[in-house]
Amino acid sequence: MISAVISLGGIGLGAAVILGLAAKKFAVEVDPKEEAILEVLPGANCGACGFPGCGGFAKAVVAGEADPSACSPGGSSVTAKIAEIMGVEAASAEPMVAVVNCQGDNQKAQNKYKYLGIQTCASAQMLAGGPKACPGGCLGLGDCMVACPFGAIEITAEGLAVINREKCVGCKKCVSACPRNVITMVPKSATVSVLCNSHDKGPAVKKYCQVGCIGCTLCKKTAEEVYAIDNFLAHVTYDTYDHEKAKAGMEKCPTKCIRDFAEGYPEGSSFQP
Amino acid sequence: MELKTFRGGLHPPDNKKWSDKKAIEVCPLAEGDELVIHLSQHIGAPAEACVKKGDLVKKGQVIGTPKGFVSVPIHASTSGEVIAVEPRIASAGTMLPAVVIKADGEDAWDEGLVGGDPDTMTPDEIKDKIKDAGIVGMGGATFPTHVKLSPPEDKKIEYLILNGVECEPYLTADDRLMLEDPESIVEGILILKKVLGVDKAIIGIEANKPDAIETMTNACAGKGVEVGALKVQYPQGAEKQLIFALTGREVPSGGLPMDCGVVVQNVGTAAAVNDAVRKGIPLIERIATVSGAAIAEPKNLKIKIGQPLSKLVEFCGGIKGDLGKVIQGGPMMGMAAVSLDVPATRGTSGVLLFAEDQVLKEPEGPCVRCGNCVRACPAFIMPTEIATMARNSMFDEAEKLNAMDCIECGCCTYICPARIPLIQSLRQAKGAILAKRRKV
Amino acid sequence: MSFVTELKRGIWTDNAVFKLGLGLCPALAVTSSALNGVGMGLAATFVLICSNVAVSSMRKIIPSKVRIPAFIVLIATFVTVVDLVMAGFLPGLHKALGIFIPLIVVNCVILGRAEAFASKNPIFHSAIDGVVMGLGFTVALLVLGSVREILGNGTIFGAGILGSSYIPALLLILPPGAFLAIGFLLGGMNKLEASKK
Amino acid sequence: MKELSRLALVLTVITAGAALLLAMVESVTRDPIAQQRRLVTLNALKSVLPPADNSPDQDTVSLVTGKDKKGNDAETVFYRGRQGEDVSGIAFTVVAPDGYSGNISIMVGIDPVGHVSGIEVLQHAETPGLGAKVEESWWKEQFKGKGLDNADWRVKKDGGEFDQITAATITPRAIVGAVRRGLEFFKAHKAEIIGGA
Amino acid sequence: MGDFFVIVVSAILVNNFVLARFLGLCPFMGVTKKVDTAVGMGAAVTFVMTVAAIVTWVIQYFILMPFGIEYLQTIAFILVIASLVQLVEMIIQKTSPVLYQSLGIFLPLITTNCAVLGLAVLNIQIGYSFLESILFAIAAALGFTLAMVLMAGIRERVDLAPVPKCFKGLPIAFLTAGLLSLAFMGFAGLVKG
Amino acid sequence: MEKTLYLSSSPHVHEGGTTAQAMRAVIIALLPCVGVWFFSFGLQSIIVMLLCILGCVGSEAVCQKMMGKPITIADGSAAMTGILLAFNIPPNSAWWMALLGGIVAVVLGKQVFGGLGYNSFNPALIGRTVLLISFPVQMTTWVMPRTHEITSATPLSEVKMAVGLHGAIPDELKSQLGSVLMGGFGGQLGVISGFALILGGGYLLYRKIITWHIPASFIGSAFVLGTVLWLVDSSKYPSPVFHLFTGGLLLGAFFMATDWVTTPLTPKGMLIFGTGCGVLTILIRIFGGYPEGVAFSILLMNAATPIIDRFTVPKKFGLVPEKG
Ligand SMILES: Cc1cc2nc3c(=O)[nH]c(=O)nc-3n(C[C@H](O)[C@H](O)[C@H](O)COP(=O)(O)O)c2cc1C
Ligand SMILES: Cc1cc2nc3c(=O)[nH]c(=O)nc-3n(C[C@H](O)[C@H](O)[C@H](O)COP(=O)(O)O)c2cc1C
Ligand SMILES: Cc1cc2nc3c(=O)[nH]c(=O)nc-3n(C[C@H](O)[C@H](O)[C@H](O)COP(=O)(O)O)c2cc1C
Ligand SMILES: Cc1cc2nc3c(=O)[nH]c(=O)nc-3n(C[C@H](O)[C@H](O)[C@H](O)CO)c2cc1C
Ligand code: SF4
Ligand code: SF4
Ligand code: SF4
Ligand code: SF4
Ligand code: FES
Repeated sequence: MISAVISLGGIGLGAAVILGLAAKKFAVEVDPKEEAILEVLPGANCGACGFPGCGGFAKAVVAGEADPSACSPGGSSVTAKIAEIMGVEAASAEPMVAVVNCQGDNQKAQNKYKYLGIQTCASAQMLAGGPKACPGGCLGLGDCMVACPFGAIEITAEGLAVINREKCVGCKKCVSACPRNVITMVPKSATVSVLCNSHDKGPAVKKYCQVGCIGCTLCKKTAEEVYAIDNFLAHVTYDTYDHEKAKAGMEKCPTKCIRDFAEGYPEGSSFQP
Repeated sequence: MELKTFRGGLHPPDNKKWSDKKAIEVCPLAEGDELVIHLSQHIGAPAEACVKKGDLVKKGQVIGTPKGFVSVPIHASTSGEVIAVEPRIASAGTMLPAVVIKADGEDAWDEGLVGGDPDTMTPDEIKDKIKDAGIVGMGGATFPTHVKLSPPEDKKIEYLILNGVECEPYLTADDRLMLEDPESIVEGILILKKVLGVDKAIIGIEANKPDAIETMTNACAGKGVEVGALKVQYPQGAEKQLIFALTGREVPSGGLPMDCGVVVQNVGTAAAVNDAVRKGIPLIERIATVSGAAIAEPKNLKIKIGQPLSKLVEFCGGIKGDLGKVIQGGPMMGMAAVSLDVPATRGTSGVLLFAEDQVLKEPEGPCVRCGNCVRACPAFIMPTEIATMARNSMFDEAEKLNAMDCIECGCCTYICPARIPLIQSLRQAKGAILAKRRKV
Repeated sequence: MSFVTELKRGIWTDNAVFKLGLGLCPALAVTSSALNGVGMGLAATFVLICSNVAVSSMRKIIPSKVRIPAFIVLIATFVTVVDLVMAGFLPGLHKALGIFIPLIVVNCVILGRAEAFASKNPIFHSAIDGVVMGLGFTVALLVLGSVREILGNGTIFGAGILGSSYIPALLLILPPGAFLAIGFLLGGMNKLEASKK
Repeated sequence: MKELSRLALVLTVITAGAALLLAMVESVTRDPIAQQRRLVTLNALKSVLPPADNSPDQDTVSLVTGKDKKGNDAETVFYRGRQGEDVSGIAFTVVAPDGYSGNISIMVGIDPVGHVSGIEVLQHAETPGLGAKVEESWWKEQFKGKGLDNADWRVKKDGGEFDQITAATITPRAIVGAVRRGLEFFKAHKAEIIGGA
Repeated sequence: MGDFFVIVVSAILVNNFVLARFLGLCPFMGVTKKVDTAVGMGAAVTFVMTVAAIVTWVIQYFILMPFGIEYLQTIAFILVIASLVQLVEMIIQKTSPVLYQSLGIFLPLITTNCAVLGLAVLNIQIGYSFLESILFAIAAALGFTLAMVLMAGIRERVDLAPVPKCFKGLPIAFLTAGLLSLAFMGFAGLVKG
Repeated sequence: MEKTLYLSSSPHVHEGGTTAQAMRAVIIALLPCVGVWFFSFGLQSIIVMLLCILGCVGSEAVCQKMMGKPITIADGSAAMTGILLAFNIPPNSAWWMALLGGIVAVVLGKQVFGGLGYNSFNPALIGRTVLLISFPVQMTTWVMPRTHEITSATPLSEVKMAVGLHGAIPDELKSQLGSVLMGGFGGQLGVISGFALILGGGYLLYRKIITWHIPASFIGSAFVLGTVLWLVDSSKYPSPVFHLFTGGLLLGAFFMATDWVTTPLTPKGMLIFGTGCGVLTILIRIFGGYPEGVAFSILLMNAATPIIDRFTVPKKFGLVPEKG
């Protein structure tokens, strides 16, 4: 019994001394954030996150290369703590959602050619600027849907992307995925939007789309505080948003390209307000 | 005799018989015809319009001035009135700045155009003439020729190679030019040789054009220009492959022909250089093949830059049957056009009208890793792997797999049993990589 | 914190093997029979509870530089206890589990819980955590062991149930079978969960 | 320095404490484990030997039976079962080196005439469901009463009289061969084994 | 010589640590998403296993056996291995950042990898001599590396494949490992070991 | 209004082949073998084959339906997996084994990885190997060709057993081995099937569906290694010709090691792949626990394929070595 205690104690003592000395001698500067994250991680060094050990993961998180929720042993509580350390997104005052500024699905808008090739918006866009006759309209091949990590986007049977305002968390992934820049971020509470993205003049728009903005300025004339026209395209000025006024302007629109999402999603969508 | 060639590539049916016996005809221009002349018909900076609406211009008059060294002037293809200077639909399907001329039907030359005697001119004077005439490569890339002719001091050029390969199926424009006007080509070659100071010049021609080989051999006799017969193998005409086949030299990856002492010019370019230097004629016309199953009568035409494709089609008897696709250039590398309203440009080597049933509509399947694309690729890269990376936005990996070396010849896509548009992914990858490089 | 919700967490939502992919070596190595699975599961549960309690009670005095060695020593101690006791009183099981008993030491579940939970929580909570996580581990091993034993040997806990006309698929009790069984189990669970939603 | 000594102290105390605890557990389990080990041998002896009234594991003789891989002599322990003074049976372990995977060790019991009174497979790594079937008693039974004089020591497939196991002939072949070699050694050294003290 | 050959072939192919013995599965599942990482991990494992085999062999035969305290094997081994790994990591991190990037970052993962402890225990259980232990360690680590690299190669492809949703991630990794293990069964019986 | 045109990226012409056409061609190439199979083992063997095909095609359809993907059983790849699987299991297999094999092949070997083109291992061989390991007794019980007598003595297992027993191939067996070429053993068709396989392989080469690299390096390396061993000790190791015409070597070399999906992309990679297969086959046959090594060797090389592909990326055009 004595020998057991002495031997093992000896090994322990040796280990502690060597480690302690080594830690001093070989001390390395570490990013304090990294250290802090390492502190909250389970330290199981299991590799479940796909990084070489907790240290590797912590480094990757700080460098922004890792998804903070990738540590499975830690579970959600650890994720929350990491988020805290990283100071991720101090919740903004007004939650934003993404909107596809287009209603021109295959029924309502013309195509200038029939596209054959890789079925992604980015690929189609490479060929003569995409099959849609409208230079800004949604191509409906769903790059945004693939990009959305929260499954908030659907493509209707007639080829139009629609974003669910409840599921969307405002991460903007779709905005950068869309090659046509037809998705914009708007305050979630402002439910009225102009769903058109064509700066072409009225007659041109009329030729290729039944629901495009023709720049007639009726909305602006009705509710000057809420609408602005920029290069033949109307848009809502969200910093001065007023729901009633916006609705009033919307009523006046001859092509029905303004929509209140509180009343319903574009035609063909399965989403309910 | 073992014909020279390169490694990789393939041999699609050439379909040249529709037009290879047809002599070049001039596509007519009537009074009142509108010519849409784009200001960017070459690689490099677009020219700047120097005329305005209402101006009267003469044939050959400069209507766009070059901006920068890698740029060329643009000339009026006929005489008439400028009726608009505005964006018009271009062959790529997008709107680009253009000068629109309404022909007066007289087709009167600008008097100021004068030629010279290349024997008495210095190389720099010749180059100025070439630049002023707006000469760009006629092989498809429309790269300003005077730039190619000005290699940096430290690059010693040993060979001038003339590209008379015309490996694209259907196209017979270069073939006809070599048969009908060999003298201009040879004279042009001699001018180019003088400018570059080289004494070796080779014309590369595929073995499926025996007449052209014979004609050119006769025309070159005693002029210090060789003719090299080449195996019928697509893309024999791609410059890196052509250089390898004729000289055994490899252009370094990411480099230019001059990095291995070679300059490559299309035979049509040589003829245009001759006209420009000796007669002062700018590049306002070119030869193009109109062919395909949906055209009534395939022909080789001399066209004016700016003529809408519909005019060419009309002159060839119009559309036959059910038109499905219009291609500018050859079927392997050419671009599909959105409509017949787009104008011909300096790069229009052919217009192909494909019938509805010639359009490839087979849906793409998953890659079955047959390796056909890898074996066919003349750039020795792995198209399927790069395409997979590109589809998953892994562009760094694509770059490591040498995506930038793709010459966009289309062999991989032509041979893929799964019908994957590999080349589309490759272009996407190249675009993304270039964008990233520019940012860095 | 109700025990039932905790239990659900340990067995289903945060199951060490199925959900977190931890402690895989024993989970696959010893589950060629249901009995071995349960034996290993209980042994690990015991160690887990003890080590959670021990780590939790010493969490304030252990300096971070020797945190890992110290925890490992604690765990190893309990593992050795299990090893000795099992050798003394359950020789059959001891033989079947073989080298994987000492290897409980490095079972990521145990060290993981020690680090992630016990070193930050009071003793009682840590003990509960040990119980539920251990039970989850045991259940996982039991399921895996049963599937493999039934299909691969035609028996469950040694008793023949599929009848003599059943020709057991040996593959299931051989190494590849372990991987395939857990792969399909996980796939099935995911499918189940997805269809529930 | 202060931190270092704290580290050292904590870790030393923990390890020493662990050692102490384990030493105590070990002292408790030491006897049961030894007992179990002995029981394993005893049980095996009991099942292979004819009835005996002594403790065969205390009546042994060791003989050099071969060389180990380093060239040193390797000894085998021969256990003797007695009824009264007479040796009623001899048991010893033979090793079959040519199993399907690794060595198989078998305890063989022999009556004084040189006929097998029973065999027991002590250790093997054969495939469960295949080679491992040699542990089943129907297979072991067939050795009873067989000796060099009255049996053809080959499996049936090779022309002998021992049942093989379908699709796993290698294992039975190895065991039959090993037992035969044991019998041969016994025959050659019978006097020393039975007589020696 | 023959024995050595048997040890090597057995440890690399027939009784592959991961695919047949189920040792070191956590890193096998965790760190085989990219071939490069797998190679790095393999190199680190090889190093640690070799050193661990040496140290634990010495401890077993010069401390535990003489004092008759073999029952402390587990605890002594793991303590030594854990400290060793931590020590090596610190040294590499300080002295050679390059090596640390390619190898050192994998070290913490190895502490809690049962392959290393398993190896040490197996060495004693089988009764290998000092040299044999080292050889076994190297061979086992090479087998581990081989399995990891093959697995990573396949997983890089599988990651880009349209795997059914419910099999994405861990399940398909297991199935891949199962098929790999199935293929390795072909080596069964190649040597007895 | 003018007609809307089609637009696509170049090229606008295609060689004409499709994946389904290629699969059909492979099935055609297999027909002579199917004929020999039927001639030798009778109707039963064809029923087993149909069950394999049913298992494969049926489970492919079910999987695709469950995943909501388009059903592509018409492309013939699942049917081919079924045919090849049938050649890999005893022609007198129980109905459930044939069916199960087909299901395992397609579900585990292919569909869980995403279907055609995404599997890393040869599905038919996954089916065979899973069956072999699960049911070794049934899977090693073959019938004699033509007489349909039940036997477990395939030439390879016969040799393996004899060597295991006597340390050498006994003379009487050796003289019998001559009849291997005539197909005188259980489960073995001899040169007739060899001929049919070479015919089929030749057709695939002619149609350019496969290239010569894998079959040549596979057969070549097996032959060379077989010869070396035979020259070292012909009493223990059978002749290389024996190796070529027994077991699944030719079938494997022409039809299974050439599966596009699971083998390397580049010619260089294919040579490595084939050589690996040949060497492993002989090693497993002679030194391993299984009498037959073709299936395992191909699966093992399948596993190595991504790594081979990685290290045989072609040298891009224009990489001229810098002078000086
Ligand atoms: C950005 C750029 C710069 C070039 N610079 C030169 C040059 O300095 N000298 C030269 O001879 N060619 C130059 N070229 C032309 C190429 O050699 C080549 O002829 C042209 O890209 C067309 O080739 P292709 O039709 O095979 O693509 C350049 C091309 C590009 C795109
Ligand atoms: C795949 C491919 C095929 C080509 N085929 C031809 C051809 O047949 N004839 C030709 O003149 N240029 C062809 N080119 C263009 C040449 O590479 C090169 O740009 C041209 O010969 C340079 O001459 P230029 O500047 O006078 O046009 C091809 C390019 C590529 C990439
Ligand atoms: C996974 C697997 C494990 C095996 N294990 C054993 C075994 O434990 N014992 C054995 O004798 N043969 C084993 N074999 C060998 C084969 O079954 C071999 O065919 C057999 O030993 C010889 O065939 P036979 O018994 O029909 O003569 C195994 C085979 C497989 C597929
Ligand atoms: C030349 C060739 C060989 C093939 N060989 C096999 C084979 O051995 N096993 C198999 O299941 N499928 C085979 N297939 C069919 C198909 O490629 C295979 O099922 C894919 O692996 C499924 O993704 C083959 C296909 C071709 C074109
Ligand atoms: S990608 Fe982000 S911003 Fe776009 S819809 Fe999805 S959650 Fe909203
Ligand atoms: S919104 Fe943009 S990305 Fe989404 S389908 Fe439309 S074009 Fe494509
Ligand atoms: S040719 Fe097509 S199917 Fe074949 S490997 Fe290339 S991409 Fe894949
Ligand atoms: S990858 Fe590029 S260079 Fe290679 S075959 Fe395809 S298009 Fe041609
Ligand atoms: S349990 Fe073995 S490495 Fe995690």
